[in-house]
Amino acid sequence: MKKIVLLLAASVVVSIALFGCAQPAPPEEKTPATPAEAEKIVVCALFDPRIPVLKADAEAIKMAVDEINAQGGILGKQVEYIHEDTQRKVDVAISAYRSAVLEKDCKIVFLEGVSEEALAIIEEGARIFPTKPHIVISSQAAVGTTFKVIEDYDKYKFYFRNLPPDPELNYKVPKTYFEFAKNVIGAKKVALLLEDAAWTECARKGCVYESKFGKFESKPMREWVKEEYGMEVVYEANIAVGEKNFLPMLEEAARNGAEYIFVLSSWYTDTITLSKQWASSGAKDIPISYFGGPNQWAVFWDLTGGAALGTFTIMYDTEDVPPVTTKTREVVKKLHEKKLSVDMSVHYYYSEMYRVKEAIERVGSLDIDAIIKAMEEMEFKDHTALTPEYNYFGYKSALFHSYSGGPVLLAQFQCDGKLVYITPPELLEEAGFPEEAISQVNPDAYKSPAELREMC
Amino acid sequence: MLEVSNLTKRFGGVIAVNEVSFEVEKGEIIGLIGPNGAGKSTLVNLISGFYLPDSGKIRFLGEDITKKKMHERAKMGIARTFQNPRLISNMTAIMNVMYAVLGSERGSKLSLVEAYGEAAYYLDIFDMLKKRDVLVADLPIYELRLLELARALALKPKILLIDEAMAGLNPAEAERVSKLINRIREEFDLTIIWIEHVLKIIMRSVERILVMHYGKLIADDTPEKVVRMPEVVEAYIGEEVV
Amino acid sequence: MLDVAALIFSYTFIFGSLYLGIALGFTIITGVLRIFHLGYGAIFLIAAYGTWMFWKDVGFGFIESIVLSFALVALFSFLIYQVVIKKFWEMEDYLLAALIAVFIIIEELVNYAYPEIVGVYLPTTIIEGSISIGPASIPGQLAATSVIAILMVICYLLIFTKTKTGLIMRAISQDIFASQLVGVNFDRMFIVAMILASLPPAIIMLLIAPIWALNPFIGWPLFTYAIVVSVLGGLGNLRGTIMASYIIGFIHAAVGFSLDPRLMLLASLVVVVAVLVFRPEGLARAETIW
Amino acid sequence: MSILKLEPRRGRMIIHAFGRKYDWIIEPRYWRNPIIGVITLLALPLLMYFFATGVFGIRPVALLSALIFANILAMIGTPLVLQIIGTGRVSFGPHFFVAVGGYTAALLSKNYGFSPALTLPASFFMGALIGLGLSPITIISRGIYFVLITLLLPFILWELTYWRSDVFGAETGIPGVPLLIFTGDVVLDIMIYYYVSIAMVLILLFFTDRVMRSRYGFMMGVINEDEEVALSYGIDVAKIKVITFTLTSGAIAVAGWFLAHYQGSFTGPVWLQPSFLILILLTTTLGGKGAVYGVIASAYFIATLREVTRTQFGEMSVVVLFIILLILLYILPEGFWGLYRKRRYREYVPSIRIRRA
Repeated sequence: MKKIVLLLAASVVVSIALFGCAQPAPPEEKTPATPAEAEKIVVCALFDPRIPVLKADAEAIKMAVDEINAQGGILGKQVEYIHEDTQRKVDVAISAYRSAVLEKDCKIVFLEGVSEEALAIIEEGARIFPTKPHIVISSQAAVGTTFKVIEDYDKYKFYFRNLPPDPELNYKVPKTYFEFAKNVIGAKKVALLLEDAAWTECARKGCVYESKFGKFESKPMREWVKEEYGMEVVYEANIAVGEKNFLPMLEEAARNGAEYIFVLSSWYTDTITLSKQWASSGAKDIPISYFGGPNQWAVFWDLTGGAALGTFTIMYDTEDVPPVTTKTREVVKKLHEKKLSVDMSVHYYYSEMYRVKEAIERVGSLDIDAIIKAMEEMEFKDHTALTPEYNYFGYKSALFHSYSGGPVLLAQFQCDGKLVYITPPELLEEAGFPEEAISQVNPDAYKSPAELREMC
Repeated sequence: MLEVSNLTKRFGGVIAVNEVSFEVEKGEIIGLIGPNGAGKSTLVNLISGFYLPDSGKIRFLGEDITKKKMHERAKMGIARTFQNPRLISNMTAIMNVMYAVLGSERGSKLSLVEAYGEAAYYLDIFDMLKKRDVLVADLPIYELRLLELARALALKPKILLIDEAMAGLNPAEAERVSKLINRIREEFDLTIIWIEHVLKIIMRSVERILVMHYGKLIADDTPEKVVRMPEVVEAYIGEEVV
Repeated sequence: MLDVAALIFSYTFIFGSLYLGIALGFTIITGVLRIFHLGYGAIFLIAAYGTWMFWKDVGFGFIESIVLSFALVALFSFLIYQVVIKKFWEMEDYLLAALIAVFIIIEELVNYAYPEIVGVYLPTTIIEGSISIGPASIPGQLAATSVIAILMVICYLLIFTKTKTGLIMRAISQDIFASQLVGVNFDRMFIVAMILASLPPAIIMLLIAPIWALNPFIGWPLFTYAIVVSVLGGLGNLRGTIMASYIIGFIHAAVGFSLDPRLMLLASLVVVVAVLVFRPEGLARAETIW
Repeated sequence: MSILKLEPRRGRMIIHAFGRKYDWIIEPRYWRNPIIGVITLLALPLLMYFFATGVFGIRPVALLSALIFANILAMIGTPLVLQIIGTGRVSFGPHFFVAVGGYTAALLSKNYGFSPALTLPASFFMGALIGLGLSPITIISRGIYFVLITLLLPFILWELTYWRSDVFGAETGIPGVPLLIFTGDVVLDIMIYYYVSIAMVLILLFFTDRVMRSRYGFMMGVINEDEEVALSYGIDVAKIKVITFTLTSGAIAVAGWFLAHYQGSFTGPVWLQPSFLILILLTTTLGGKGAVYGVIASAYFIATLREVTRTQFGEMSVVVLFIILLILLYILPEGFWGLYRKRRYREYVPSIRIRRA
């Protein structure tokens, strides 16, 4: 048997040597060619097109790229858009990502916001970055990745996020809902249904993070809701990922006398089922509100067969959405023409492409380090879903390479699925939303689910 | 050598084996007969350890084996054949003997090659060596019976439980099998308990006969005496009527 | 305290009947054919999206569409039997792999034709709003579903105990070899069983459409319920399935209302595995259909 | 005196080499020629690198990454086949042990600073320990029930990873696992990973092959065919089952170890999904009845096919992949191994079976 082992070892060594000789050739051929040719800037989008929201994200990026090319590209260079299917599998995503950066010469990689993938890609990116500098932008939400950039900036500085991550997402964004619940609904007792996933940890348990830049602390939602809004949390439950059975939570919320139900959801939580069950449960008269998920689409009304009547949610998917910037409505319209639904992440990905464009133009070259610096320092005013005041902090902040959170546009499904924007205008004013947007929200248009059921 | 005392086994409400006791001396060849459903196969299954008895004791070579597991009993030298030949049909003839060689007490020290050699020896005894590479699925029933015996012998048993060696054979084949059984008994110094439904041959081949009826042992004597016992005759008449 | 008890009691009934309805077809297939139908989840998809297709894309009336979708489901079951099950009858590893491949292909095709964004919805509501039972309230549609699930079980029991076909199926489920001797036409029996078994999931799917989301990936979670229930009950035994459905229903109701809804599925999985360790053949301990 | 002398006999080959004698039974067992197999395996990526890339629009790095995944599938499939044969039960929970190994490696290196060299035995032992704990079910539960218990195990662990997200990190998993290889040149890294993974597969294959050809392998075959016959002929079925299940569970857990140190993080929910199980299942099934060599062929085939369909068929890629695999199930009744092995009736190939009772 020794002989076989020996032979094995020998062939491995020989093959490594052979392969080692053969392998490095292709990248070397390309590397010197890049600056000389320098005709295209390659943008890669790693999205699974089978999932409507991810398909819309990718299409939004493509749309932005097309627009930029129509306007003459970036620095006079055309932008090439490459779509890679990840099949939402980590191993596939990694191989697609490697291929995109190492072989297709991607400078900017957009990645779908599936946490499992983002996490693996970040680790992989840290390996690739020294060889092939590039930027990765993803809407992944968990706090873990933020802290990677904070803790080890040099290693992970290529990673950007295009939305306010946890804990901002778990605190500053939901505040809009509780402001509304307190002032408009007048709720004193609330029920919290929190998705049980890593990105909601700060909301469920509270969290403390120590970094070299200082300590960050976030109280659990039930505590800050009481302290800041004086509302008592009478029922709190965690929603298991993939849960289809919401009746115990809804009935318990009703039994405990909740006057308002807040659901911290993402695509992991089936808010369609939740709405359908809510509408025929004992909790149907309690106002219920959602965060992320299919409820951010106008088509949510059809998906629930009208059971969404009276629910409210973050909403940027109608052509009469209050214009955060001049482009907001235009983007929604164009994407609707392509039969896509526009949730917040679609806006984020679309705008990020323009932000990258602006950063490259500031730098004047494709020097990735300089572009990263520019993206950190610049203030980008053209976001279609975030106000100009949302900006990047310097890298000493706990929110590095991510947006900070703030008020969002809430809308309620009323008769026949008509969406009414109900965010209190004071909040938008404080956050610096443009006058035109503020004038188009009206909390008084809110009606309780029972009222709506009478009316429609 | 083998001592069975008050053995009882129930399946649901049916008592398959009811308070059966008997002893087997070394070197004996015993026939076990009885009508269908008399509990013969159950008794074999109890001795070989396939079932555990509800009550009663089994002693083998002076040792209480009532609670012993099937493979331990096999290693001690209790071999059996099956009523419907139960061989591994995906394997060749010789492989079916090989695992019995490996499972025997000395088998734990044998390599596969040595086991192969021994298996060939046992096949040869039954004149099956030329068929060693034939898949069991392709063998006729007569050769399956032989193969079962070869496999049982490969375990180097002290006692051999034969559960119907004649079923499905024509008279000439049955005769040959019966001769072979007597031959191996002498050659390997075996003790044999032989269950049979066909009475003619067994009467000639064995020295002592146990008769079971409805789970009970109703007779234990020489063949000549047994056939004259009224209980036995009655039991078999009942059988024939059915 | 009393209201919690009322809730647990009524939801044990509601959930139990629902799971019974979901698992009924699966149990019949396992009981009669003695195979593990990994493609069962596809039936839910075909029922829901078939109805939508005939209704919206082909342009039939809603009721006609439902009838046509049932025909489609029956056709699917027939084809699965003829093309997959018959072919791999003796090779169970191939059978399982092929069935699961069919399931995935159908899931992906449905997703390609009707991604979630299409907004598929079936107006199959029988009872709107909720019904109050003392301090507890239950969705009317679920109450209707429960009653229909129980009626279906009764129907199937009558089939298995009163009709000739049913008796033959029971015989097959008891001993496939013995019934072979009696000269049963297996193919025909198995096809009938496959088609009979495909109706309950189709009916349940349409009934729960108003209270569950319809998306192309709904097959898995429903199939998971079917597996958990029939494993606990003892595969292919209706008595066991009935017992197991209500046990799982009780676990979900009790854990959901008095402990933590987060742990509903975990609790039932742990109970199932624990029971299987002590009763490896499930609650019924019998491999017959009834 | 010659160093190597071959002495063909009927049914076996006696090899005199280095003054020692080896016998290979050709007779009832498998066709074998490990050296040719190994060389094919090592040369395959090179061949594909030069000929296949570009043909289907695959780039070398993407292909290499896919082949690393093929090796991971093979790392799971090889011991799984051994487990199926040795226990006579088809397990639907191999990915459970992958996750056990991955979490062990990730948690130990993150919380206690273990190096990959230390987490390797730890993962193996953890997998083996849990395998040992679960091994009674290989004895008490039969047929489909065993399939179903093992199918439920990953679901339970999946639920646990979300429930105790403070420990397991739910969907974000456990980051910061030290990398196995880090040279600074990422392409070189990928290549070394490829050869490390293939070395692991070959080591596993070597052990599996030895076991399958030993007396134990033969007895495992008997158990796989008919447990009662095995018992009545003196084979200690329970012992062999427990040992097989324990050791193979440990071996499967090593695949999890590799995943954790290859990706620098371990995210259980990714690997505990049924979709991963389906790939493993198809790998072993298409590999051919119980043939460990076939598993490697099918792992390579499936991983490459997945990459080809992904780049060629867009949104329909998964449908096309599974249709091709389904067709293969029809036209290859004995899997890839059946194409290759000599079609001689006297060969014994253990067949994987799920018994109905």
